[in-house]
Amino acid sequence: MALFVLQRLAALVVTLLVASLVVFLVMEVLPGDPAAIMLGVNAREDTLAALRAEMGLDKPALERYLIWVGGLLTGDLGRSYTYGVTVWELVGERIGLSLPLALIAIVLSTALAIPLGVLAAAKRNKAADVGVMGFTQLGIAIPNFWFAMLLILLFAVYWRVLPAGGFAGWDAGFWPALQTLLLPAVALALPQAAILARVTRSSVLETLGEDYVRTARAKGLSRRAALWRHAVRNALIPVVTIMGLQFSFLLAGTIIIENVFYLPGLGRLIFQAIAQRDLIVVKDLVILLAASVVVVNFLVDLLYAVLDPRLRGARHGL
Amino acid sequence: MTVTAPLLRVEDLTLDYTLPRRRLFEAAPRFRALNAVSLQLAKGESLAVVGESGSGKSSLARAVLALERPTAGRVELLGRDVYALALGPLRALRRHAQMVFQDPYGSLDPRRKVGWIVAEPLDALEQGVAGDERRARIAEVLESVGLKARDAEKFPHEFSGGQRQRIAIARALITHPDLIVADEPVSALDVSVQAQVLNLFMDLRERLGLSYLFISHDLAVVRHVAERVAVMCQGEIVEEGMVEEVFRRPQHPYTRKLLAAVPRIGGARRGEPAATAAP
Amino acid sequence: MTLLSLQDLRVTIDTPDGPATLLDGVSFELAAGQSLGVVGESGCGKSMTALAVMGLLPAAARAQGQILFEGRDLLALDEDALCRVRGRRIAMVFQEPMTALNPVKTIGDQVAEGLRWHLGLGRGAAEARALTLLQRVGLPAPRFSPQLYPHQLSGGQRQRVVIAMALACEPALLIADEPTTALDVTSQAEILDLIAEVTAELGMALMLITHDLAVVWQNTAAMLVMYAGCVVERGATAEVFARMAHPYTRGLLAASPHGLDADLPSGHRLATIPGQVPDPHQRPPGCIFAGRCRRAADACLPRPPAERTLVPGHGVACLFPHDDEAPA
Amino acid sequence: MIGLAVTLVLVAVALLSLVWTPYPIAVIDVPGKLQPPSAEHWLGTDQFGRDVLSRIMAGAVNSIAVSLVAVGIGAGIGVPLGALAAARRGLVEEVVMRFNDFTFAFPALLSAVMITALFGPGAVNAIVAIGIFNIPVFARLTRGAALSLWQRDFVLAARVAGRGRTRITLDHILPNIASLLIVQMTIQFALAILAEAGLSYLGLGTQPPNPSWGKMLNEAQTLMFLAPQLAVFPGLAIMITVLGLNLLGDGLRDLLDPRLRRLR
Repeated sequence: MALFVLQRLAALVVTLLVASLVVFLVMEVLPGDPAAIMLGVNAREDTLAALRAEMGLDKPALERYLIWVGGLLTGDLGRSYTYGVTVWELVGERIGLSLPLALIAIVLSTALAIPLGVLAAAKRNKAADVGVMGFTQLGIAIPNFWFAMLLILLFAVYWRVLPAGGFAGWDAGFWPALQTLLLPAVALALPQAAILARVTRSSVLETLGEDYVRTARAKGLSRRAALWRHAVRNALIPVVTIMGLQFSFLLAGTIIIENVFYLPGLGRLIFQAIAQRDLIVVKDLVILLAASVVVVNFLVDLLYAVLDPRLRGARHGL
Repeated sequence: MTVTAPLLRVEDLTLDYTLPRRRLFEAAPRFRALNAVSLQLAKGESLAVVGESGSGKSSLARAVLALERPTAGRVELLGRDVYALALGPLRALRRHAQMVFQDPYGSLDPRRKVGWIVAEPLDALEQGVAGDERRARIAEVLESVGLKARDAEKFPHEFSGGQRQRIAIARALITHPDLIVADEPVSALDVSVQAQVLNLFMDLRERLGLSYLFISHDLAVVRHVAERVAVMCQGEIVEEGMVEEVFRRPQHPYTRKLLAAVPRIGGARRGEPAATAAP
Repeated sequence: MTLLSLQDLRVTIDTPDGPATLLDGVSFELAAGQSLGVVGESGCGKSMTALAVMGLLPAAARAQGQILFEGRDLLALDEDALCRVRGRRIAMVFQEPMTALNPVKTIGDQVAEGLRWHLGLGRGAAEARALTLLQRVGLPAPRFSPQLYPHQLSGGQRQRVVIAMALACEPALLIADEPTTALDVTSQAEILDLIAEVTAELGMALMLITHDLAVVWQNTAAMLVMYAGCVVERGATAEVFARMAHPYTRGLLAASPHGLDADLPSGHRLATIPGQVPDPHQRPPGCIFAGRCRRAADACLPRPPAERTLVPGHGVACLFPHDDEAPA
Repeated sequence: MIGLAVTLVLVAVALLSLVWTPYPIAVIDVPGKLQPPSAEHWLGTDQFGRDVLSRIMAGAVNSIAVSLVAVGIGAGIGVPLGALAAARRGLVEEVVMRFNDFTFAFPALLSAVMITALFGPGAVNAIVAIGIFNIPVFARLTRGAALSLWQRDFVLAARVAGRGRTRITLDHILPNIASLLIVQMTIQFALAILAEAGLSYLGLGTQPPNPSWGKMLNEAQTLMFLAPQLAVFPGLAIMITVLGLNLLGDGLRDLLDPRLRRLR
């Protein structure tokens, strides 16, 4: 087991390093003179020079890269030009919104998708199955930002039950803050739930066809017992990997949804940073988000080994 | 090729597989599939290799056909060291040795017509042959295994297990090889179909003077296709000799254990005292 | 009392190209503690018969006729009642040990599961019982701890675990569907020994399904020969092997390579059975084997031949059975 | 095959719009703005009085073009990479897989963000961003399917016949995974359309004046209270397109590879 973890950890570190290298190249080296891009072409020479000095552009690329990565590790991400505040503070404020939003979305989509997927597989080609497949077909086809707009139209415009956007902030009390996150979370969760339900269904269908489920039935277990005790447990293994992959889709979704609902989260921050050409913030956020995707996939790999003893590297056969 | 050299000579062949590492600092465990195996096969002569799964008989088949480079030892085909040859000369040598596999449903490419499949060795090893001559060669081998020339236009899924195995044999025959390595060619077939394919192997041997390296876990089958047998256990040949000799007076304890375990019609029976032996 | 009695069992299955008949009137009896061999080539319906008895036919299959077990018709039972019979009174061992066990559960759990399901044993009692069962099938702790996972065992060892699972509730009937086909000949011998021991010890009836005539000869008291969904010959194993009345049975014996008996002339060709098994969608009206039988005559074509009894206990479904001694 | 029908209609509309649209897509007619659906303007007009139906038709071209090229990039680079990784085990495979993990870390949106920051927004950015993210999907799929094929006997037979690795990949491996790839392409195509719509919604994709469904939705959002119907039609267009493609993918899967049908 230790070997398995170490191998995965090595892969993680390599991937992170390469990712940071690429981000640094794209964001600092390729554009030639980041300062010019940030201030626009007609900026006065002295302000340009001051910015360059502040960003340390005069040092050789490698040195800047090492400083930057050092900063990443110690949390010193440099100062945003437009906001005049360190990037770390910027992120600190906004993570309080994006993270819970993502978590609610994950919980919602998993809680909805896995039971639906299992139900559809158990009742293959019957009403329940056709219904679930129809729902998932739609769920995948509807773009989440359009779905969000429809939700706003329905809940905020007609029924005026939920706020159309904006974020009350956690200090305004738990429930009101949660309320503002409800619609966005549902909009985020729908496509993920649809994909997850389909994957769960086909995975459970596959395991239902396996010999050991027939063995369980031959042992006298009822159809339901064989499904839950044997089929579903094995079916979850591929489903977990898909959930790992879905996190990166969820990330992209968050950026869009935060803009639809005008929520001041990481997504909106990155979007505004582009508009203001604040390369420092964009660079740091991109690497942070990319790193989170890689780390989540690393955790999913570990969960994979926990679920499937064959990967646990238990003692070799007798 | 020197006339005197045997068709196939294998000297001290050793093959190790490296398994994924268990512990970080421990070297990767190595599994010795073949341990200093030596055997010889003259032209026209056939040798059967029997043994249980994991005895290394399939690894031997692959090593002999230059599919897996051994850790040590030599494989000589028609007097030439297979693993010392460059690609070109090795390709020329491949014409003389082809292979038949166990699973009739896995050994034919489902997306290709039978004609194309059977002609693949021809197209790869004898580039010059094309057009009518190629069609004639395909028809010839298909008929030689009891199929019809027009079957060349069909796809593998249109044939039964036994017929597919005939197609695989036709593919092995098309370059007129001297040696056919057959890895459990009849084990996946029903008894009645097995009989037909075994008879085909016997006919081909007599008609074309072929040599077989016939691999099987079923001792009863061996007798029909080869005059000599080698018994393998854990990567080593523990006994080798004429089939009658080995089956009637097995020397090695493992061979004796193997022969005793095979249920025989008319032999001892379980659950009953010495039954009235049927004729 | 006959433990199991099949009367005119018929199984048809709906396929994309129309209904196909898999079993066409299979009938036989099996007394308690007796061993019955069911032999035939692939597609003859031997496994389908076993699945019918277990009530595990595929969804698209429909069964008619009667399967009387301990006095009750299994075909008439509802799913819950069947669940109380499966594993409790009838157990089954399958062909493919590599996939028959759940890869993510320990062998101890899988053996104990039957006990806890049927007998309601607590976790501790079930685990203890599982330990003795594994011991009984030749997998003694500590070398084979119940905490092991299937991927850590060889084919033969996994088949022993499946047998231990089958013995858990000491059923009256053990159905073994080609239990040793996927194993090496030495493991096959050990597993067949084990099956013989446990069935004798627990007085269990055994239904051994195989394609290998020699395995039937060696391990069963009575036998059935099946071809394309019908029983073509039945009787005491010694009787059937002595006479081999049905042309298909005799053809099967002639085709089996018994090259171990060394006194074969060189170049000896195996007798083969011409043609192929008829398509289950278009079954010929008359004798199912007529198309491939050298002894077939016009009389064989209109109706399937009724079963005739040559000698008490030895029946054959053929109008012109061989009546001479079976060849060696 | 509803999927096929929907997709064909869509492509027809897109091609038609290159040549003809009910109203010129760029003409601004401010007094005629925000009309509800009517006889002349089937789907009404937007805030600049432009005919919504024409703009949706034109938007189809953009959507399909971007997605087609993006999936082309993904498959074009991904499939050979995957086949290479399966054929040449060892170091090459490890390098390809690490490259895959790395590209997976950048969802389409993130890479779009980076590119936009550099080269400014535009359709090309969207194509490149979505394309890059598709590469690992195809590479991973191809490698997995190819690996299992390399174990098959008929590939071994080809090696015994003296065929080289590349020749075997072309003769045996690719034809046998073609059906799997086609099905995956339709699904990736649908995902690309969704991604393009997202990007253009954020303004990172196709830039005005040429219309894109995403951008139309973005503009519609500000007028949600005045003219809610504006937000409905572009979204419907996206949904129908993606639905059509997914159904087409399922249909192809049944047609080409019955074995996969069981998993539907």
